[in-house]
Order: sequence, then structure tokens, then C-alpha cells
Amino acid sequence: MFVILAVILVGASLMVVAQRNPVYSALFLILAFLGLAGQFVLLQAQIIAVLQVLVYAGAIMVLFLFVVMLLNVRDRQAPEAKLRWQKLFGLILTIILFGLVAVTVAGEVRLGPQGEFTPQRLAELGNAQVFGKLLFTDFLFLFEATSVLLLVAMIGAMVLARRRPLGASSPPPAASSRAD
Amino acid sequence: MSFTVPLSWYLVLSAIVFSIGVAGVLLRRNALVIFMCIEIMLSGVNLSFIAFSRFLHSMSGQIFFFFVMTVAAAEVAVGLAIILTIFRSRESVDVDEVNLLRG
Amino acid sequence: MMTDLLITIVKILVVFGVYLTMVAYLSLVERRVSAFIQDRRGPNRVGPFGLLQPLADGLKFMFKEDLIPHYVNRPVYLLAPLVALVPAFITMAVIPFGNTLPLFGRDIPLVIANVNIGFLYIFALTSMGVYGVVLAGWSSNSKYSLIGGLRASAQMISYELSLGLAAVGVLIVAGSLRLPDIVAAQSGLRWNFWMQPLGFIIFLIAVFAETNRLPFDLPEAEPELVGGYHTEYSSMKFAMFFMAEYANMLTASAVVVSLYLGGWQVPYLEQAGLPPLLLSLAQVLAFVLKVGVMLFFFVWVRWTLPRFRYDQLMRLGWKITLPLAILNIFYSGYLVVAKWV
Amino acid sequence: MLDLAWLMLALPLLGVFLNLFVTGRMSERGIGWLASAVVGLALLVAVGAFLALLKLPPQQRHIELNVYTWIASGSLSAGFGLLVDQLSIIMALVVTGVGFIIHVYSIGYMHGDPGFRRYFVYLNLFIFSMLILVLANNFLLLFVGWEGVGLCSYLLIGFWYERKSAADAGKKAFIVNRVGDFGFLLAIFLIFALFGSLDFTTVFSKAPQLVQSGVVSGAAITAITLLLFVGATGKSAQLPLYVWLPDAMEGPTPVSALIHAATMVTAGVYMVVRTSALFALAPLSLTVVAGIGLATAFFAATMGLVQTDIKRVLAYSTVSQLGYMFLACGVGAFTAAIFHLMTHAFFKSLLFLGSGSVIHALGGEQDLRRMGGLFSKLRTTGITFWIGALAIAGIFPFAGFFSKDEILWETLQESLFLWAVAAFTAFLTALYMFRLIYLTFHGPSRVSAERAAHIHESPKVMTRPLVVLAVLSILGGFVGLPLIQGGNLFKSFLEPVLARAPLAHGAAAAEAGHAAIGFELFMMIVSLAIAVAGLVMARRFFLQRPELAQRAAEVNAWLYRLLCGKYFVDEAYDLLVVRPVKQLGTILWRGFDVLVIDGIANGAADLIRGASGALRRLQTGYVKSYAVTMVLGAMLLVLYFVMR
Repeated sequence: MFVILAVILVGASLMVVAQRNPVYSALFLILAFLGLAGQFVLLQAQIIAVLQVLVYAGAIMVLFLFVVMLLNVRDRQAPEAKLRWQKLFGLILTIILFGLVAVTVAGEVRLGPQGEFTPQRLAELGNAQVFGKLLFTDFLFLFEATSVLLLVAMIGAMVLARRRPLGASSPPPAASSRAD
Repeated sequence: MSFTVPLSWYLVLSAIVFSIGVAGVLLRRNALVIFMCIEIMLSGVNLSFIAFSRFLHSMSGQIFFFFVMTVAAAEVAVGLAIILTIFRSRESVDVDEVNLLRG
Repeated sequence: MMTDLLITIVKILVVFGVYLTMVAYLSLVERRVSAFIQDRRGPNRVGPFGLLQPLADGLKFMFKEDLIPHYVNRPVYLLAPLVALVPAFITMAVIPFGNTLPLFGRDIPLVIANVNIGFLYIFALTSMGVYGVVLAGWSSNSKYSLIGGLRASAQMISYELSLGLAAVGVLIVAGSLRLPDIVAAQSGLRWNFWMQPLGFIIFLIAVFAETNRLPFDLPEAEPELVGGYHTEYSSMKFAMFFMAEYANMLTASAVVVSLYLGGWQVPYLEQAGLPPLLLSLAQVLAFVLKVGVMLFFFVWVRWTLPRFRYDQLMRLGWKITLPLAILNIFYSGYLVVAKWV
Repeated sequence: MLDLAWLMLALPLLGVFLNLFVTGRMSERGIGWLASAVVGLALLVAVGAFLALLKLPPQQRHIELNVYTWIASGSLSAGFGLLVDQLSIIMALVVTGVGFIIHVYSIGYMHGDPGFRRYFVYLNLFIFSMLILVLANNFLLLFVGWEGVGLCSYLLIGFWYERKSAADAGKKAFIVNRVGDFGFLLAIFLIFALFGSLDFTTVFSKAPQLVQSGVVSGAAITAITLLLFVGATGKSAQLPLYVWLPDAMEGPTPVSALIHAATMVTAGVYMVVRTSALFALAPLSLTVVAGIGLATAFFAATMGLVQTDIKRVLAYSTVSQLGYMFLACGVGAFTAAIFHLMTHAFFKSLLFLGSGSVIHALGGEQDLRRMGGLFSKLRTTGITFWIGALAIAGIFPFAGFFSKDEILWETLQESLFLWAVAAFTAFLTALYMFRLIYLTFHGPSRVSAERAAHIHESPKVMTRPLVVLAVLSILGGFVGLPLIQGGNLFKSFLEPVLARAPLAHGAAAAEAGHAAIGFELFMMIVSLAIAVAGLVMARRFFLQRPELAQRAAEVNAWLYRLLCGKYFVDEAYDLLVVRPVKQLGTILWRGFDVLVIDGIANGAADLIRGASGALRRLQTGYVKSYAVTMVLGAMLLVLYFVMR
């Protein structure tokens, strides 16, 4: 199962990069997100999986698609020479980075001290319950901070996207409030 | 479900996804796609968060995912608004054509 | 282990079968009801009372020529109807259509998957549902379709917020994300319909918007957009969109029934002293009946109310239902604190 | 009330800020009265503190308020602390009292000036700084106030900065003061090095023991006190640094009265008295102080004799009187110095304000040769001016008589020669003061015709302060009655502050004084006679037979020229100090500044420009480049973790 999902994830991610048409990129990105959500289920983080689908695939990507369709742009042909150099460079960089990261993580991983939430315990309490409780106790301040962040982002997006200075109604940036 | 997949697999997968995102950011010129690739990078990181959360028996990773997600949402909202404005003024979302900040 | 799997498979098959049948006949119901409302007869030739009409429609759709315009974006064009249909179907998996069914010495829970976050599961899938419409609109490469798709995405995102926030009230009262728990919490007369009328109304409005039904059917508003996002679709693909709409209605009705109308609960039926099997079946029947009432309501509204204008739609969503939904959350919190539930 | 002493500081500061930021649209009257009101309130606080202090037994009249620790660095710790004792409260009373009167006067005097608000902001700031100076409980804070009043003085001298002479005078005052301040600073450093503290209480209580035990040599104390005195000569316009004061008359007249007569210039005296504990340990310094003071008093008096500018006469008179105060300090009569400081504040500010009134009446005329016969027209001014002149000349029973007589008496205890010179100076004082009076108010009018038409008495807001000051000039002396046992309230009030410094000759003088009351009485009559002699002579020379003065000037032509040229001190300074410094400056400018400093500065700029030009390339404006940079950075981080 892991392998299937991993293949979906990697393949879809690759397609995001490789596709010429941004709409396809977005679609493959949704697929990648779904694959990732599957991985999360495997990791027994159901709430995370659902959030992943709900927020990333459901909201963020809709926004993406919305904008992509609204703009409906095609890749223009640009000066190729520079581009090729750039691509080569970027590819090399990426490969090096991946190599480095892989070397770091693929080796023996020393796990730190284990926390209290063993899978059994988690299943007992319910993943969502534990998640919610932590969010509203230990991480309450951060939680409130993110709500402020979202508010700011919402207002910022409205201001930026507004066509006319005042009085014009523009499509509301919906997804930003989703994570509430 | 018995758990056999070791942590390092997840980490390698996470690294792969992250690197794909990086590659996308570096290779593509469409601002929208670059944005998507950033989301891919975040996903890669999220995967390792959740994996660690599972293997360390700690909820912190999942909480972190939540915050990453929130930030991503905010970022997308603002980012897309910016892209929209850029497109309106330039009829293009090619990042290589946007260089007003050139020193 | 094997039996469990078997039972699940049987459940899936039964539910799916009933579901598809209902979807099919829903189209008939709609036509009959609309005829009734408009004081005409409706389809009544095929079979008694026109009962075979859906079958005839299905056959007709299958044998029509599948026309794919050359200017469409083929892969996405083909994908879109499926994407529209599937989420509606699989949402049914978490809807409890009855309590446990004592059969062959076991108690079979009458829900396909009792996921501990079933509620969120529904929302995740609902949010996926929008893709079908959006993709169809975009891939058709036609201005009507595109506008329909854009409208759909904006509308569904907007109302999903109200939908979710209104339902939070239910969650607060039930204290669980499992749908069976939520249903169980509404025993007796404590339906959320009574407990939170405001939440119910908001939820209902949002559901109408999510299913693109009148008065929120702007994505396919015929007078403006020909057929909206499915303008370019024909034959079986059009049928899939058609089915998707009714499937969504059905699912939405089921969700509404589960969340607000007590699901399979019949007040005080447990005390009636019926044999367990009978009780269980009566409850399933109650559930189906409630869904039927909801569906009738859907149809009724469609043929009664006019369509919103786009800006009205947005204003309603963002400036009225959303604040009210938030208010409802406070109200629900008060309910819990005051120990009324 | 004593706990509220900080209010004295806070109120003027409040005035500064209010007038600086808030009262933007207020009328002149509003601004002026606000500024006056804050000083008036400060005066009330000072009076309250004074009364509260009186209630305490003499030994406890020493209150320190630590407002907050200002600097704490290593062993150096300077607090923002206030010291309220007999000395500082008297100074505070003088500052706020005279300050208040002059504020009120200024409302009339500065009427219509475009810089009205600025003027009052400066004035309030000055009061604030001056109060810091007198209330400070350590040397550093004292220095802050010291520099603060210097700044205000500079600002106010150059108040009419459009006039080159005013701007130059401001700069001159500032630069000359810097010389003194430098000495003062060195003294502070030395004090800190030797005593490890800058608090007055600590230093003064430690000093005698340390000197006795030989930890601190007497020479060091002498050095400190001499350096302190250098500071004092700068601020208080003593030889050789007096040159700035006459030029300072370019400022508005109330400023001259407040800063350059009553308060700031006496800061040097105050400082010497405050540090009397140190001076008492350094007899040599005392001698120097006495010598300088007397010399200043004498020379300034001679110069005042021939000045033709009404304010300059008063300026030289101020220098001369300050010399008296230092003379008193020098002979150990610190109380006499402060006493004279106080009475001088009254009558000299009266004289300045009176001269201001005259100038105001004549529409800006300051030249004595174009005055005369004004008494009938400026009655209030004339009478009060007379009172001031009688007071400064030392005629009984005006304030100046008591204080000056006390100084002369103490000087006589010290040395006959000093007394003789001081007495002759007193004669000169009377002479030039009455010369001033006769040339201004009496005799034939020499006022130009168009000015004569506009002569008018000043408004009440100006004359009332004159009256108040006149009353003070009359009565001010009676707090220090000589001869009668216990009559010298002033001395007995002030003495405890200085008691920590055992004054050998002071004590002896007191003994002697009580022993020979008859002698003291005789000496009083002598000094009175001297003053009257000056008066009579002035009357004869400048009122009755002006040609006599003319002839005297002709007979002693060289002396007259010398005096008129103010001993050519300014010219000498110009030759000896200013020109060489200028030349050095030119050399440095041409050679060092242009080549090295500018080279460094321009080089730095070039370097930055070059570097930024290179770095600018990094700022491509392309998102891609930034992304690549970030990836590179991430790689480096990962590399670091891999390698570790």
C-alpha cells in the first residue's frame, strides 16, 4: 500500500513539474495530495488525512484552479538559451540537494524519546479528539496566532485583488478561512 | 494493520517529494506552477512531520502539520492575489519577466 | 474476518443498489412533482404512473451518439463527469441508515464504514465534488461552460464555509465526529432540527447551494449560460452529470437527515417493545422516509423559488449565512454549557 | 514638601514641552503666561521646600532624593539625584524667584517678537537646567546642568541669530566656556579617580580623612580645586575668561538679567561654595581664587568706567561683582559670597531690567551718549534704577551694603592689601554706576529727535517686576544684619552646610568680629563713605561739570585708550589664540582634512559603492535567482548536518 501511494505521490508530483499546462499541473497536484492523504491514513493520522483533502485538495487547489482558469495563460516561448542554462543548473542543484538530504535521512535514524501517544492509545482516544485537545490547550496561543494570520492574509488578498480602489466587489478569497 | 514500513522510507519519500518541488520551483517559469511546487515542497515536509509523529508517538508533528497548512492557506490566498495583480498589469505570469526589484 | 468482509460487501452492494435506484427514480419524482406543481400531468406513459420512465431514459442516454467536440481538452473532459459522480456515491459510506441489525446471531451495524471522523470525511468529499463541475466547465473550452465552472467553484467554496460552521453546532452538541454517534445523540425528541433551528436553516441553505439546486443553480442557469458547465456534454456523459446532481441531492438529504432530523431515530419506538429485527427494519424505513421527505422538499423548493443573482448569492453567503452560522456556534456552546442537551 | 522637590525640575520641563509641542495655536500671552506659570509654580515648590527645611533641626537640613540611577557602569554610578540643603534651596529660591519675575517681564519686553515661543522655550529650558545645576547631588549631574545652562546661554545670546554680532557673541560665549568646562571635566575625572565617587556627600565627607591619612595628597586637592576654579572662571566670567560676558549683551535684555547677571554666571560661585570642603583643604587655591576674584573685580570696574553702552556697563559691573564673590570665597567667607550672590541677583537683575526698560522706551537705543534727562519721563524705571544703583554701590540700607560690607570686612581680616584694592573697587563701582545713572536719567537730553517723540514708560507687565525687585533690593540685605548678635540669619542658616569644612580664618574672623564690634562699625562707615564718595564724584564729573571728565580723559589719554580698548584683551586673544588656532585649522584642513579624512570618507563611500555595485548583481529581481540562492543555502545547511 505504501509503495502504491508513494508511486502515485511521486509520479503525480513529477507530472506537476513536467506538465506544460498549468491546469494539468493543478490536477496532478490534487492527485499528489490525495496520495499524500493516503500516506497519512497509513500513518494513522486520519484527521490529518482528512484535513489534507479538505483544505489542500478541497480549498487551496480550487482556488488555484480558479485562478488558473481565470487567467488561462499559456507558457510563452521565451529566449531558449538562457532557459536551458537555467534548467540545467536547476536540475543539477536539485539532484545535489536530494542526494544530500537522502544521505542524511536514509541512514540510521536515531529516534529521540518517544512521546505518550502510542498508536494504541491514539486509537483509544480518537485521533481527532487528541488533536483538538492539544490544539486548544498546549498550542492555544499558536492557534490564535494563526487565526490572526489568516485574517491578515484574507484582508491582504482582498486588498491586493481588488480591481478598483473602493466600492468594487471582487470574488472573495474563500479558501483562506477554511482551516478554521 | 501491521506496521512494517520503516521510518527511513518515509523520510526518503519525503525527500523525493521535496526535491521534486525544488526542481519545479527552479525549472518552471509560470508563477502559478511555481506556487504549486512550493505546495509540493510543503507536502514533502508535512509527510516527514507526520511520519515522525507516528514513530515518536507524539502529536506535535500533527499539530505542526496543522500550522503548516494554515500558513500555506494564507500564503496561497495572498500569493494568488499577487499573481492576479501581476497578471492584470502585465498580461503574464512568467516570473522571468517580473524583475522590477532588480538592483 | 471473512464474514466481516462479506457483510461489508453485502452492505455496499445493497446500499449502492438502493441508492442508484433512488437516484434514477428521483428524476421521475422530480418531473412528476414539477408537473403537479405546475398543474400538468408529467410523464405517465411508460409503465404504470410512468414508473418505467427512468429505465427508458437510461436506455436512451446509452444509445445516443457520444459527441465530443474537437475543441475540448479531452482528458479532462472525459474525467470531469466521473469526478462529479464519485464523491456523491462514496459519501454514502459513512451515513448510518439504521441502528444495528440483528441477523444470523450477529449485530450488524447499519453503516458501511463507521469512521471516527466520518463527519469530516463527508466534508472532504463534498469539497472534492466541486472539481467535477469546475473541470467540466474548463475543459469544454466554451465560454458558457467556463463561466459556469467559475461560478460553481466560487459558490461552492463560499457556501462550504456556512455549511461547515453550521454543522459545528451539531458537533458541539453531539461531542463526536462519528455520524452514528451524532444520530444516537438525537434520541427521543431531541432532534437537532428542534434544538438548533437556526443552524438547520443555514445548513439547508448551504446544502442547496452546494448541490447547485435552485435557487442556487447559477452554474447551470439555462437562461444565461445555456446549460452551464455541461453545455458541451451529451449522451452518457451528460447522464452522469445528471445522475451526479441527483446523487448529490440524495446524499445531501441523507446528511441533513442524519445531522438534523434524527437519522433513523423514531421517537419512543424503542419503548414500543417490538422484536429487535422488526425494530431495526422500522428504523431503516424511517430513515428512508425522512430522506424521501427531504428530497420532496428539494424538488418543491426548486419549482417554487426564483433564481438568485450572482451578487445576491455572494452577499447571502458571506454577509448573512456566515455570520449567522458563527452565531449559531455560540448558541450551541451555550446549549452545552447550560446543560440543555 | 521636600519629597516634591523634583517638581521644581519637572515643572519648567513641562513648560518646555508644552510650549514646544502643544501650544501651537496659542496667543503670545498664553505662551508667555504658561511659561511664567510653570516657573511660578516651581517657585512655590521651592518656597514650600524652604519652609519645610526650616522646620527641621539644622543638622538634618540635608535631604537627598534619588530619582533614578542614571549611569551605572563598573564602579562609576551616577544617579539622577537631588540634594536639598540650605545652600541649594537658597540658590533654587533665587533662580525660581528672579526667574519668575524675569519671565513676567519678558512677556512685555519680547512682545511682538517673531521668536516669542522659541524665547520662552529656551527660557524654561534654562530654568530647568539651572535647577539641575543647583539641586544636583553629584558632580556629573551638576555638570549636566552646567552644560545645560551653557547651551541655553548660547541659544539666548544668539537669539537674534540674523544679526551676525549676536550669532558671533553666542559662539564666543560657548567657545570660551568650553575652556572652563574642560577644566571642570578634568576636575571631575580627578575626583572620581581619587575618591571613587562623584556624590557630593561621599566626596566631601571622605576628603578631610583622606588628606589627613595621606592617601590623597594636598597637591592633588589643590589641582582639583584649581581645575574646578578654571571651570568657574569660564562660567562666571572671571579673568582670564571673562571676555564673553560683555559680548553676551547681544541677547535680549531679560536674558542678560536672568542668565548673565542673576543666575548662570553665579554658577561658578555656587560651585566653589558647594565644593568649599575641598577648597578649605587647599589654601593655595583659595589664595588664587581671592587673587583672581579681586583682580577681576578691579579691572572690570575700570573698564566699566568708560563704556558707553548701557548694557555693557552693567556687564562689566557684573563681572566685577562676581569678582567680589570670588574674593569672598578666596578669603573663606563662603556665606558672604552666597549672600552677595543673592543680593546681587536682586539688584543686578533690577538694573538690567531697568536698562531694558530704558532701551525699550528709546526704541532700541543703548548708547549712553544719546540718552540723558529721562528721569521725568520714565519715573518708575528711574526710581527703581536708582534703588538698584544705590544697592550695588553699597549705600546703607540697601541690600548691597550688607553683603558688600561683609565681604570687605572678611577681606580685611585676611589682608590689608586685599582690602585696600577691594575698597577702591567699591569706589569705582559707585563711580561708574552713578555715571550711568547721571548720563541716562539726568542732565540734558541727548536723545535723537525722532526717538524722543516716542519715549514712554514701559507697560505694567514690565514695571511691576522692577518694583518687586526694587523692594527685594532694599530689604534683601536685612536677612544678614551684621553686628547684632544673631542678626545674621542668613549666615546662621547657611553655616551648617559649610561647617564640614573647618575654616581657619573664617572662624578666627568671627571671633575677631565679636571681639571688636566698634572696629567693625567703623569699617562699615568707611565703606559707606567710599560709596558716597563715588556718588559725589560721579555727580560732579558727569552731571555738573561734564567737561571735567573730558579733561581727565585727555590728560590720561593712554589710560583712557587702554580702558576703552578693554585692555585689548580681545585683541591679544585674537593674536595669541584665535589666529594660531585658525592657522592650525587651515593647515589641518588643507593637509589633513582634505587628504586623510576626506580620503577615508570618500574611500569608504567608494568602497561601498563598488561593493554595492558588485552586490547589486545579486539583486536580479528574478524570483528564480532568489530561489536558487535559497536552495543553495538549504544545501549548505544540510551539508553542515551531514558533515557533522
